[in-house]
Amino acid sequence: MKRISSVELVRVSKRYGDVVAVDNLSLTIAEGEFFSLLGPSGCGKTTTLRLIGGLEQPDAGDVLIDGEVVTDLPPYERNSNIVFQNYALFPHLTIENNIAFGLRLKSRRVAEPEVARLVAEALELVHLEGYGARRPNQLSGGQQQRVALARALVLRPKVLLLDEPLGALDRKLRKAMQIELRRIQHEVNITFIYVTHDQDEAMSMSDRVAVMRNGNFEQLGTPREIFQTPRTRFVADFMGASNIFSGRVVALGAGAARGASGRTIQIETESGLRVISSDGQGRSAGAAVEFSIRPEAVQVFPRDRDWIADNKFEATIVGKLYLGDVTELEVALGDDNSISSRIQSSIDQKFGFKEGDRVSIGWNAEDCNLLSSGSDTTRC
Amino acid sequence: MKRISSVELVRVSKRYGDVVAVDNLSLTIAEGEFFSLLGPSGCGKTTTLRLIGGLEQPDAGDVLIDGEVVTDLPPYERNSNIVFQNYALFPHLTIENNIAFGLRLKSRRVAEPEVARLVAEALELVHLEGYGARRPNQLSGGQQQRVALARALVLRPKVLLLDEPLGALDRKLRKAMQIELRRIQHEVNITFIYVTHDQDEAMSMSDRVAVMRNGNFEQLGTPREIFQTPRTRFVADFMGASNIFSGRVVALGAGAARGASGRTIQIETESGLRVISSDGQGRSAGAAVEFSIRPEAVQVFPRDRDWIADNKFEATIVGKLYLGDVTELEVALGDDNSISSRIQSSIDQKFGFKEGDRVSIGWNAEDCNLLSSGSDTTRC
Amino acid sequence: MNKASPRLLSIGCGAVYLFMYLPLLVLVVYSFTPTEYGVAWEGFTLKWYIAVFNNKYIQDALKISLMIAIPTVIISTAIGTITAFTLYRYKFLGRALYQGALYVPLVMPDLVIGISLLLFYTSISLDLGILTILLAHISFSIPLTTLVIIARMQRLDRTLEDAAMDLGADEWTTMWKVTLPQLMPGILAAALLTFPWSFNDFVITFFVSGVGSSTLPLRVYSMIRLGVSPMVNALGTLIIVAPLIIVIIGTYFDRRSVS
Amino acid sequence: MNKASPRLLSIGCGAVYLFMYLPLLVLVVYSFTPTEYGVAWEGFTLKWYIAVFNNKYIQDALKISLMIAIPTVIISTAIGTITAFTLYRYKFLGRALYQGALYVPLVMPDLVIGISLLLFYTSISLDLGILTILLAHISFSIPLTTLVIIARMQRLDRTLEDAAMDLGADEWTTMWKVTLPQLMPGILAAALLTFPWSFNDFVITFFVSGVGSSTLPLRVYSMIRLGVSPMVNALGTLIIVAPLIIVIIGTYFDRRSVS
Repeated sequence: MKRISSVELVRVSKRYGDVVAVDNLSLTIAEGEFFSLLGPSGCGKTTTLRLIGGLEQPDAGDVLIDGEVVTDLPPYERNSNIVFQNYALFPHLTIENNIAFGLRLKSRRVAEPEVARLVAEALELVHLEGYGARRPNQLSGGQQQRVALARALVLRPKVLLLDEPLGALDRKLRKAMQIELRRIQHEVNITFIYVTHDQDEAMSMSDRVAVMRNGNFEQLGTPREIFQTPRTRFVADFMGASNIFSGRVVALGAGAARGASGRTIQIETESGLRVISSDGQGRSAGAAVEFSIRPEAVQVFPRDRDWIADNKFEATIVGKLYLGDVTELEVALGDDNSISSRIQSSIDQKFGFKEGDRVSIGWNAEDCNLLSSGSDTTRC
Repeated sequence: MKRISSVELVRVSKRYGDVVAVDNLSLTIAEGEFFSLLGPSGCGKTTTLRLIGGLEQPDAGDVLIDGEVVTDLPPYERNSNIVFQNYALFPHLTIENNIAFGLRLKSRRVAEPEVARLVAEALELVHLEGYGARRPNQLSGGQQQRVALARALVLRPKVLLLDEPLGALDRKLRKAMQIELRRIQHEVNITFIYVTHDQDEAMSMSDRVAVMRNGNFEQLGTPREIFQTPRTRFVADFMGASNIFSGRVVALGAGAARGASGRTIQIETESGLRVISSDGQGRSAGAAVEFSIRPEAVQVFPRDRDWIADNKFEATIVGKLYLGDVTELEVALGDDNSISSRIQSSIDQKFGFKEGDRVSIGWNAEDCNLLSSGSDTTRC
Repeated sequence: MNKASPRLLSIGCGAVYLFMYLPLLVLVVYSFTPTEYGVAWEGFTLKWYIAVFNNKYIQDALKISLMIAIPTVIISTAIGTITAFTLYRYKFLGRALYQGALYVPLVMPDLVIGISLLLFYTSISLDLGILTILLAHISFSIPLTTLVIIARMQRLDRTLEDAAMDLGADEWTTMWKVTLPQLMPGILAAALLTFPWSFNDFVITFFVSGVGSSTLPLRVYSMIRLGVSPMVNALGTLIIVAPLIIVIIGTYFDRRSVS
Repeated sequence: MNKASPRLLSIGCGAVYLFMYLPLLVLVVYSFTPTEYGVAWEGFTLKWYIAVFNNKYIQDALKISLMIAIPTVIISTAIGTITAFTLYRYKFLGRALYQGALYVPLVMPDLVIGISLLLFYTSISLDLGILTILLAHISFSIPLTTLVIIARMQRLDRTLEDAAMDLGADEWTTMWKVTLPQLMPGILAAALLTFPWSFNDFVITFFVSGVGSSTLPLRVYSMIRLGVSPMVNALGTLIIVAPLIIVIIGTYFDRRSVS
């Protein structure tokens, strides 16, 4: 079988002057996959997309689409299409002519009745029947977004590249478009590569997510892997696990952890907290260690209540944010440490927590997620 | 006692040409309250803020600050200060001189050593010690935001008006600033009036929230009241309770509802679903009725599982969004209805739900939130 | 400022406008007065306008002016478009210098430009006449057209070209189907600004024109040398009205290009 | 476009620049040649420059030019600032018309402006001289300064003024402490553009100047009437260099005002 992958990057690098935008990146994306490149601005995710689309040429390495090397092909000879962040609809053309733009080019030789049929089909796919005669500026942001999608999909590319396509939409519309994008991808069965800085967006739609930093991957995996077990401090922080501690392993196999897998270890943090963590295999006593705890894993109860957790501390509530279903508590542990906890609002209401309350907080050994020792050295 | 309220609006109206921005609005805000005006763009929230600050003059009605009528006073004679959405720092002045701007005006007659002391104090309040000599363009967005806050607070206004002050910040910083704003408000004990279109922001910080629409209030109450029991379709929709149904009361007191308060009623929706709702007092048989259900209240289980709920239906999963802690399922009920459910991701993982699965869904009578019959007629 | 200020300011503003436009108004008024050498109002007449329309010299001069202005507009707009495109799109050594150099002719005295052109044409033994006027006009119009089109280019959305190429259009197709249509309002504005620029020029044309190649401004000048007759006032009034119409059209296109 | 296109375009671009700037270069070169009436290069000399610097008439003319240009810059920039402020800040009937009217003098022939001013000054019996030149220059500079400052005003952040008033500053304090400092780059740019505008003017000055009030361009013109001497080339070269410096400074300030 000649075809092994939909898109492949082999040791691709791209510099702009002194800045390394993409740094020796390799990647294989399977056919029909919904793959997201996630990272803060400047991490190289958009450059990676443009390298695949041919709008940038790599300084080193190769780009393969559908098993063929396309590194030196211009964008108009590649079987990929981009949905741009600002939509990039042609303002001087109607919606119909925008969508027909690619079909009508001489290189494609599509007959005019066929063009009309394909355009109508594309408009139907994105639920914009009847909008063909309008101009882009007569459409709302969400509608323009869908036209951009239709314009790219009508050419039936092997791979669709989406550059933060929902960035300009408001929250409600963004949610609806996420469901819509999944539906369309299932319908057309094309590989989607999706660039975003929004972890919720990446998680909710993707089969796999690559978290990017400084032009390379910090972690690559399913949304669940990345959310539940971030491998580095950067990923943990970026995915919103705001509780990150540094410390040192002080004992191996110590403490009775509930439901813990692998070897438990005891850690003393820089501020003197003693914490039991599971999954400690391969860590040796005295070694420096970092771990993260998701706010959802941190439980909070009144001091007088009897309850069980591997790690329990006395603490003071210093901040409280009501978020609807859940309430976020900012809790001080001694002078230097503070930790975020997310509890169900019904629990918060039941106990009537308020700022200044002394409380008991805790989490289990399995909720400690140990991070790689050097957060920069991980490569996928 | 002369002083009854910090800010009071009495039947205030403001038009721009044909557009009514604020429509006969009355409002009383207590001293030291954190009050939010929440609504989509164009609902009149910013105009209301500018009317209080004196940057706009009402066409009718009166504005009172601290018990005194200030309707005709220009902004520079009012005891209120604004934190602008784009910060509005003076680019030609240093941070120090920006903060000292108000203090140094002749009308205030503050001696120079006192100015220096107050500026240093204000910088400390917002954690920007040592930044005084810089220019606004040398600071990050979050830092500029805090300078704007310091510049307003240094004048010790009776009321601080904040116009979407966190709108330009990224998500992580926004969360941190929400906690910071609450801290500062507790510290200075000034009335805060906060304008935003972000329901999370309004809910997390406010003592009370007013949801605005078309220049008047749609609902006014504590964050919890507005989130849990939206009174109108508009509020329910705006607060993200995406499941809204229309129907008709078919029976009174029917069905055994678990944990239900008040009288239960049975509703037949337009698409033929029969739903039991609590809190049905005052509704008569045959009356049209609308209700909302928060996605968190909708439970989903495999069909073969035995479980209890006041309202249970067979359904098909048509969409799934992984959001980290929670997973959102889009579920089809027959041909016309679809309903969103938010379940813990651990539950989703346990049952292995996927698109196309036939499932059993349900919710209790108390989770049906009955909306006012005419969604536009409610006035606070 | 107190309540009286806006009124004070608008009175001041009115005075400024009076100061700027009263002389033009006086010219227009005098063009309708019958007295030949007087400067006082002595009744209404259209005779100077009739004289203007019947004057063969003026007709010839108008023809020559148009024969120069129209090709100037076409050629310098075309060259300006290409120059702007080159300067804006390609990075090369000294590009900033090239772009800065465009401002030079705009702040140099016409007199020096006229002298240098005369000197140049003489030194390459080019006979003065309509050709030299045309060359001169094109040469001083190119900086204007280039700058106007560059200004428009800076507002161009580059991702539109990325999008076109991504959809399968090669570089030429992209330029014709996407870049040029976007640039059109700027090109039209440049053309509409160049027309009066060429049509009105007096000093430079004065130096590079030969015998029998008098443009309208040169003709007006020679009429004045024979004494300021109300016919000149009538001609002047007509010349005021023409660019007014062009300004209105030009502003319209420029507004459109902004929005 | 294929690989050869950028090279082709830059060659074309080079030709355009040669076409525009070669005449000026020729003028500069000839200013260093000793022959009086020839137009061929016959060795290097600075004698014409020495002659320029020793010529009392040129010195007097330069003094008069500066005596006119400097007050013109100051007065028209001040009036332009106030006019721009009034037009931009206050809504009144016909404001769009007022603003549009500013473009009119910019596309009207200098000749017509000159004639109308001459007619006007004569009709109010004003003696021609330095005063009439100054009034004329101010009157044709105001539209320029006003338009430049309005352009800057449009980029002004109105919430800065809201913020100042909210912090306790009344309208005047707000204007002095917030609005004017923001406007400064535009005001400076207007001043720097007005200077060559006034200094270089020939046609209008020609009409409204009296005996003994010759500006530098008028002096150059009378020197030419006596035959094109290389002294004119030297003077022309000097005049080319002066605005160059001003352009560079002006561009610098305009860049600053953008960023």
